[in-house]
Amino acid sequence: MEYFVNLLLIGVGAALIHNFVFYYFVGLCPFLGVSKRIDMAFGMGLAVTFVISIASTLSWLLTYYVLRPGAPVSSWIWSTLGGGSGEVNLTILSYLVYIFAIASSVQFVEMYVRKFFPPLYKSFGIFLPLITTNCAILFACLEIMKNVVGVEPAAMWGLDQALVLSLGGGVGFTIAIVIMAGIREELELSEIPEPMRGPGIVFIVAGILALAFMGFAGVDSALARLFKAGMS
Amino acid sequence: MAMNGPTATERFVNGILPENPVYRQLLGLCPTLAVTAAMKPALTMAGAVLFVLVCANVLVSLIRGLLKPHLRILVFTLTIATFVTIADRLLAAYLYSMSKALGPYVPLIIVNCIIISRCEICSSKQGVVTAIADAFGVAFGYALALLSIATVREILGRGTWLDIPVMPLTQGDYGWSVMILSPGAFLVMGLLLGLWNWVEKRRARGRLGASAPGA
Amino acid sequence: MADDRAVEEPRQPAAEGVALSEPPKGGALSQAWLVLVMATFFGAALAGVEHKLGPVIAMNKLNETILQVPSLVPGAVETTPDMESAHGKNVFRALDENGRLVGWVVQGRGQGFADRIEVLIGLDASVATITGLFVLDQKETPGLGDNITTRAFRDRFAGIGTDVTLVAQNTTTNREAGVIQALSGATISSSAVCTIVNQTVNEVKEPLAEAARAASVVRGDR
Amino acid sequence: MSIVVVTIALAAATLLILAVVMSTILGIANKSFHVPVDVRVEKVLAALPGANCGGCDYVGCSDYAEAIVLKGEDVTRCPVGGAAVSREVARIMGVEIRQAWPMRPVVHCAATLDKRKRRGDYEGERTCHAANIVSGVQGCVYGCLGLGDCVSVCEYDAIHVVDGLARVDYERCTGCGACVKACPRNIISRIPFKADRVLAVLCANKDFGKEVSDVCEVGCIGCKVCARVVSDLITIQDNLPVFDYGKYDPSQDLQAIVDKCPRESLVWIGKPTSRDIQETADETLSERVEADFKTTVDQTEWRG
Repeated sequence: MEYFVNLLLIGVGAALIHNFVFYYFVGLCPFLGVSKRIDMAFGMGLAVTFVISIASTLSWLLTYYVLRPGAPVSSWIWSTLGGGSGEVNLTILSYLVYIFAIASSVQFVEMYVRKFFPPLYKSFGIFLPLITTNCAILFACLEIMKNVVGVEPAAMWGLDQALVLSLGGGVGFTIAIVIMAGIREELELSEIPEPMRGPGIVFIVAGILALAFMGFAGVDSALARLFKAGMS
Repeated sequence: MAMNGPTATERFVNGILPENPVYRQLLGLCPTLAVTAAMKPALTMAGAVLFVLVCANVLVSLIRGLLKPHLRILVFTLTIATFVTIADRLLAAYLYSMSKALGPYVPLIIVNCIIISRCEICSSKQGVVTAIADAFGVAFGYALALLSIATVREILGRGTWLDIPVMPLTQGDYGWSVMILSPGAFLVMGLLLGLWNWVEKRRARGRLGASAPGA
Repeated sequence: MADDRAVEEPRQPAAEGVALSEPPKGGALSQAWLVLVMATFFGAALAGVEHKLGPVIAMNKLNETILQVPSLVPGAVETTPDMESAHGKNVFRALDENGRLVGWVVQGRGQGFADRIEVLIGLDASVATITGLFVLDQKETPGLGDNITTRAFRDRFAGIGTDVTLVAQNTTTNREAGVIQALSGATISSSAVCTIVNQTVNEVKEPLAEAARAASVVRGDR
Repeated sequence: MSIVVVTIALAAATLLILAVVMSTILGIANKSFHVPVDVRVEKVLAALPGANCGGCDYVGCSDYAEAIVLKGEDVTRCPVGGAAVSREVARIMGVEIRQAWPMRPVVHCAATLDKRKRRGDYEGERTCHAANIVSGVQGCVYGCLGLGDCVSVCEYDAIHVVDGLARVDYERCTGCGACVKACPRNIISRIPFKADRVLAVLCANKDFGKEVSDVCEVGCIGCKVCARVVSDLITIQDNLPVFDYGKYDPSQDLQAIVDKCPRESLVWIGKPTSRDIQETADETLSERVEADFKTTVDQTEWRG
């Protein structure tokens, strides 16, 4: 039970409280670029959620089994080669490996979907290449790395936590970009001072939305208390 | 295509204002907003971007003859990621507190479109000297944008500038906290962008007035 | 600017029949030789960088704690990391000028209002009282929650026994054992710190007290 | 063997293996998952940077490449690639770089006061907004009212009412769009000026031919002659020809349809040619037109 509460808190935290766009400012490029129409925004959100899940799964696997100090693969090679004291630490490669893994896997998925599921490709596959270099994806990988490398074994994240974080982050991104698209569709009809047109007003609106999202702060601790009370 | 492109000086000057990466091209916004709560992290970030931009531009410019068109982005990304890792480690080693304050935003330079766009536009086509000039110009333009936002946010949010108290009543409970928090970043960015556009328009009209006959 | 200028005689758009593309030919690997060479080179170079800078960074991380130890444990002048005494926790032994154990510094972490809070807790040698508190890392609301880093708040923890459970309350008068006066407007951040302290202290109390006894026994033998 | 050597070797090997595995998989996938597309799409895609930043307002480079080839989108939208990429794409597509196409307003009405029928006496406030609410000002409920709301909002003195009809001075106009917003009848729209002079439909009356000729001497009667001649460029919507300016090619000789038009709805607008200036030297616009515009108009100003 506590296990699920923990997962829930990670998910809610990533989706609402520490919303990727409004709290961490990651994924701003598509947030500004693809938020002109609600349907486009929704497709983008779905694609981000999908890619972020793939990327964090891959990066968790690579970090856990290859990169972190004392990871199974590297220590096996080290001991085969003669071994000795010390641990092989490949953490320094993590940024390179993540970006490599993200780019390649996304390209693969894109080609796959394009060949075998053309309708699906039309609706969300076209967003895939755009988000390979989206900071939200790399950011999720970095967050996961923060919770795998250099943490005591008890607190180390498993694949489940990594997945929940990325799903939460993706859902949060979708919420943010769809809200923004809805507002921008209305903005089209309103009188905006000349210099503020375009990105200017979008930033102002995003600021107000960020202010609103600050209201979610503390929801996780309240939820945690609620569940604890319910359990006892 | 036999074209030489802009000279080193032009590249340098263009990067700062006419093609300012943040205000003009709206590139690299994530770190721009995230690190500008105060001057010091903004300065550090600008320095890190300068380092990565110069190194990546030089290396790409050196190997530009070997690039295959369809693999060029992969090569750029590899190069950038490597230099970002080095920058990240250098910060952690010699400016530990700043490295902690910047957190994930240093590695996020990898996916910052500014650098990849400079590799694509300039250094994969032009020589090393031009590439360096370009890197400095764009990095200064970026720094200018970062510091302008950070100035507004730090002064309004904390009442200090580079940790020097500038606002009256900075003792005690001064603090327009929203300016330091994320909404402040969006609002200040939006308003500065508006200001930038307004000034641009004024200048454009000034030129127009001068050239229009007897208006 | 001249290059963007619209030329006077525009060409006719290519309107021939649509030709469809062929699958690409040639080995993917042989085309990617530059990528492979660069990947190898960069990998090696980065490992070299890490070899040079890694120790410095590790030192920085350690220093962050070690510099705080004298203010957290009265009488401490020297610090040694201790990874064995309480398994899985970052623990530091605080020693006085004679190398005698005068206290412990333990790293604790937990969820705050906004994000994770990391603290250093100073304990006396027998783990009977808290001697000090320092906030290593926090992202609480500026102006409200981030006041947990202030001296005034941290000092409220010093001198409290480890046998009571700490709670944060909005009182100024009530000085029951274990009641920490919460920061105004930041009750949750204050409670979070209390919870982290409670949890961490509970986890390390037994093993550290044990280790301290062992250390004094060794010292007694000498 | 020291741990340092092993770490360095392992780091290099890890990346190498990763690179080999990824490029092999992608290479195989690229062949077996190949979907045939227009070869020009692939060429354009190869020319684009592939940064997929979304700066072009399209969803990634491939979407933009498709838009260029299939929908005739502007080739200069890539902020990452800049002018060099635009040129390359333009070369592949065999089109002109259109970044410089300025958007300029067109008043979709060609009827001067004397060409309008059933005009009533309007004594109200002298603004189009007010007159637009009142019925019976003139027979045509689509056409220009000529009271100059657009004139008053123009900051560049580039639109004037001449003979009761708003006319744009394309030498002064910067394409800011203020007049487009000001017009209560929405008969001003902005079109891309691919040349100094472009052909435009100067009528906004959506009624059938009979009703149009009842209220106007020059308005379009929806006879579709123009659409029959250049069917790829003009479609008829609501009894009005509509240009697809995306396909508009300044080099195409369109004088034929202007000559065929039974009314005066297809009109060349823009900067006058020197021949026009000579021919119309003593007519309405003479005092405003100067023959040598190279000295008065610089490129930046013209672009807006």
